Amino acid sequence: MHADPTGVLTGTHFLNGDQACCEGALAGGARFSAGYPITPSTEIVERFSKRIPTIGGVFIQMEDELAASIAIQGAVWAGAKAFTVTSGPGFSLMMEHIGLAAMTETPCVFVDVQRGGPSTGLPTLPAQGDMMQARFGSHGDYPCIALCPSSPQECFTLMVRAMNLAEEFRTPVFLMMDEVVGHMTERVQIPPAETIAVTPRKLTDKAPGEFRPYEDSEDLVPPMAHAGEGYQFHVTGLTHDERGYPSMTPATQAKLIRRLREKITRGMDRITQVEEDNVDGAEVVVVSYGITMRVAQRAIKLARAEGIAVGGMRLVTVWPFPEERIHALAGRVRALVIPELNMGQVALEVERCARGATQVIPVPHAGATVHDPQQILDAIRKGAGR
Amino acid sequence: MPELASRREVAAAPDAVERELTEIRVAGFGGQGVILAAQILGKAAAIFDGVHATMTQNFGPEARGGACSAQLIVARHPVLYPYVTKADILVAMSQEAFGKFVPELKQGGLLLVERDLVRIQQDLPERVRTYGVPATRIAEKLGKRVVQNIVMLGFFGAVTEVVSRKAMEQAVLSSVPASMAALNKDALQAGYEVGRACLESRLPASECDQIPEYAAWLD
Amino acid sequence: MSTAETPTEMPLCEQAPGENPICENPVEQFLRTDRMPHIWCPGCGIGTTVNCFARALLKTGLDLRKVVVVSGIGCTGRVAGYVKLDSFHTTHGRAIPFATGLKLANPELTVVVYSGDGDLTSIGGNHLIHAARRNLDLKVICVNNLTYSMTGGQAAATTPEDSITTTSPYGAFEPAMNIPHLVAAAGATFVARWTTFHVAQTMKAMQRMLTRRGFSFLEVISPCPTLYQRRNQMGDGLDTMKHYKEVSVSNNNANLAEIGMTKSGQITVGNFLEIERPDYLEAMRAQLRNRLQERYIEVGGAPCQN
Amino acid sequence: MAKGTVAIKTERCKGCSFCVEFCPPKVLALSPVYNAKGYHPPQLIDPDKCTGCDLCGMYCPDFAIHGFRFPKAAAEPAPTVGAAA
Repeated sequence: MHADPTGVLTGTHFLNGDQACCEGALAGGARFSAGYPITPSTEIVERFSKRIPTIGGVFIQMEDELAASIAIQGAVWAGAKAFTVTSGPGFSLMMEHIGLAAMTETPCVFVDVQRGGPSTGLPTLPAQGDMMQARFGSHGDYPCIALCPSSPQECFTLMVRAMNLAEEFRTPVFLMMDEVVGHMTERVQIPPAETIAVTPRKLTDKAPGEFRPYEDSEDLVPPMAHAGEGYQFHVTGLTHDERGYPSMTPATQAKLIRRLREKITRGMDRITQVEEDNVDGAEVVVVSYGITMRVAQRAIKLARAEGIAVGGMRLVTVWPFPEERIHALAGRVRALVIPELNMGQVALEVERCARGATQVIPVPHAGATVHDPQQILDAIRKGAGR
Repeated sequence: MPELASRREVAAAPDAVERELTEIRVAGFGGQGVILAAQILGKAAAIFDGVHATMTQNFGPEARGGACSAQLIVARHPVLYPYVTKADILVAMSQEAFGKFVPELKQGGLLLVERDLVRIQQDLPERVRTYGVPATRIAEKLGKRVVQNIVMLGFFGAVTEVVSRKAMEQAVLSSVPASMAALNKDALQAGYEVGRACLESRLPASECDQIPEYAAWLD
Repeated sequence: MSTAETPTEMPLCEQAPGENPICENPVEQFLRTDRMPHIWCPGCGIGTTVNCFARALLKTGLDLRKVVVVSGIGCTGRVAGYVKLDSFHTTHGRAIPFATGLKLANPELTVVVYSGDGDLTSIGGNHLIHAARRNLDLKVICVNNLTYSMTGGQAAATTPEDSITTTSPYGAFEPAMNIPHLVAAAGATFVARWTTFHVAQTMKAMQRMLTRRGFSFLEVISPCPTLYQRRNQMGDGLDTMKHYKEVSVSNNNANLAEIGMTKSGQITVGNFLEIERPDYLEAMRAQLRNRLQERYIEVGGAPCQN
Repeated sequence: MAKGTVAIKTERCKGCSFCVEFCPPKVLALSPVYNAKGYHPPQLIDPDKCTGCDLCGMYCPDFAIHGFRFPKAAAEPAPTVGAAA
């Protein structure tokens, strides 16, 4: 299925990441968004609120992020594709509903334009400190999918992809932007609608009465139904059986939680997106994501000019973590260098996956700006033993 | 396509590997249209000239009163590092912006100022060339003070080679409401004319007042 | 069947009610009977309100495929799980914003929010206020048992002064929230309060809410014999029902500022308020059509699907 | 002559007595027998007086009882039901 041309602003534009993200949402089929203003994410819904009435859909500004993050889920069950956007403190407030979406298998997208924290932190300045919050922020054990764009162009393409992955796996998907990417303006090419693939919602073809909302299916992603169609189904955040009824037994919990995890694990090949640059034969590989990988590329060039064989690996999907790729890489290099705008979050994952096979050198940064490429260069030199 | 960075010497390592880019800072105070100017400039480069441009703006309380600025990197290749490290060009629309950003201007760089609002009271980095334009005055004479940023863009277009004239015009017209097209076109034209006259006269900025095309706007 | 057959009629129903259609309780069709008996305690009033709700639905003749129930968390939050309608048991306090998304994405739906006092007025208080302000077309039924029951009977925003609860062991001293007054002030266009004793009035109020448009709010005062009445030596569920009968005063014109609940004083009940003003969707459509003219694509009956 | 009667799902009953207490003609009483959960469900003690008004059904929190009228009687004007405050 391809995108509905009504929502696709085909052409070449000069947009910031936030604006491009909004266009991605529209191209991906989003016709509902609920939001609460917070810097630096606000431009996404500002644009959506302007665009959506002429496309056919609804934007509502809610009273807080808790409301926004669950209103979109109501809209999903009513038949719309929906997303919300936020930043730092708002992301914290949305955590409970990320768990609800995971538990009820509600396809929706959460965009977090990361800013410096903790707390109010740096409203207008960048960080990548929410990576672990995206992964583990809501209580309970659930998997998630998180994508990290590093340009406005990618804010568009990855937002479309996020909307699609949400539908394919019936799970909340995160677009983990950062303030730099969100506020950076660049050329964004939006292709014609017919070339943009859009994943339709997986709906049941069963008759009311035969429909079991959470039944096992081959890919572990049960087809859903929308309210108002006569299925009279029940959805609950409680642990539930195949009928969707609360069933708080060890067996039901084990079955449900395992399936939620397994559906993502099984889909790893379709979810994982990693970009490699001269990784073969590299002594050192820089592993990073988002804006930091762009900055790191400058350091990589500088290191190559010094004769160091450096490769780069950009994690476009950070969650689920490309565990095997990192593990395989770790066995072939002298060091992995992990710059990120936090004190070492994804570096922990890299370290875990390297399983001691190589040296892991984090390049932490507290945020408020991006790395000085020199810091990354120094780490590369260290990894190469220079 | 104009030759980028043609005016500049190749900077010293470590950033020599990426020298095919131009780093521009546009700064002023809130209400001068500084961000829009940078946006239009970036659009001219990225959309109409087909090179790469990355624009970032400084947000926050300072954007509502004091110094407000935008950064633009124009390059032949995709821009990696999004911020100005050493500005090739500083466009200063206010005294405060000038004071704040002149230290990041590189040696041999280009300084464009709002002639009536910026007084160059401090030492500039070596070999910096300065050009001034009475952008606000010209805009007022054209009828609306708000087009001061467009006048500055015209001036910028004339004294630098970052974007083509055609791209600049397309970028301006695609960024302003249709009802304001004529005024913006005039503002851009005026800026270009003053800039070209200034450049062709080969006079130092402080003596540009003597040029008839320039002086015409000052009385 | 004739009256002459009466003597055989009743035992038949008692033994096998399913075999004779006339013996079928009319509310059965609204219930997920495969989940019965429900979890509510003996003498709890929540089931009584559901009974009224089912009968109200029956009387309205609404297409049940288009009626959705959304609940939050708590004892009343379990209502969503027992009604045989599209039903959503969401998070604590957030039934209203979930319902907001449902309603706006598919305006054809009749969206009922059915939850408790703790859920709707405390943790979800902000959403209650804003949905009322927006005059969003939601039918909100708040069963108020004056305490947090599901968690074991703690003090709530609605607990009357001097009441003993597990977190006010020496008696509550915060004034109880006057919910009808709050929602009326916030902009609700229908506000009523009844008790579980007033089954016919409760049912009628529900019927009215289901058939009108705009933010409609019904508070039903209900016993929690296990946790509230017992700790306050107020007897069991039946005693509480008798108490309601005794102390309730029906006054549709009551001054809402003066109807706050006390531990054993008068309970003012009534259909306090019904006014007309454009609901959220009407206001949204009018505004957008006015500004955008023919460029506006109205979100109508059909869900905003892609 | 009874105008109606009640049907009881005894296993759903939790013995709250609402039906007994608020039955207008007072035709119900709790039965001495226990259901599986140990509650005393109601029984019809005065069937002739039952009007089938279903007030018991409306009060019942457990959907365990409901009243109904016999078809012939249903054609007659229904008595006013409901509890007044």
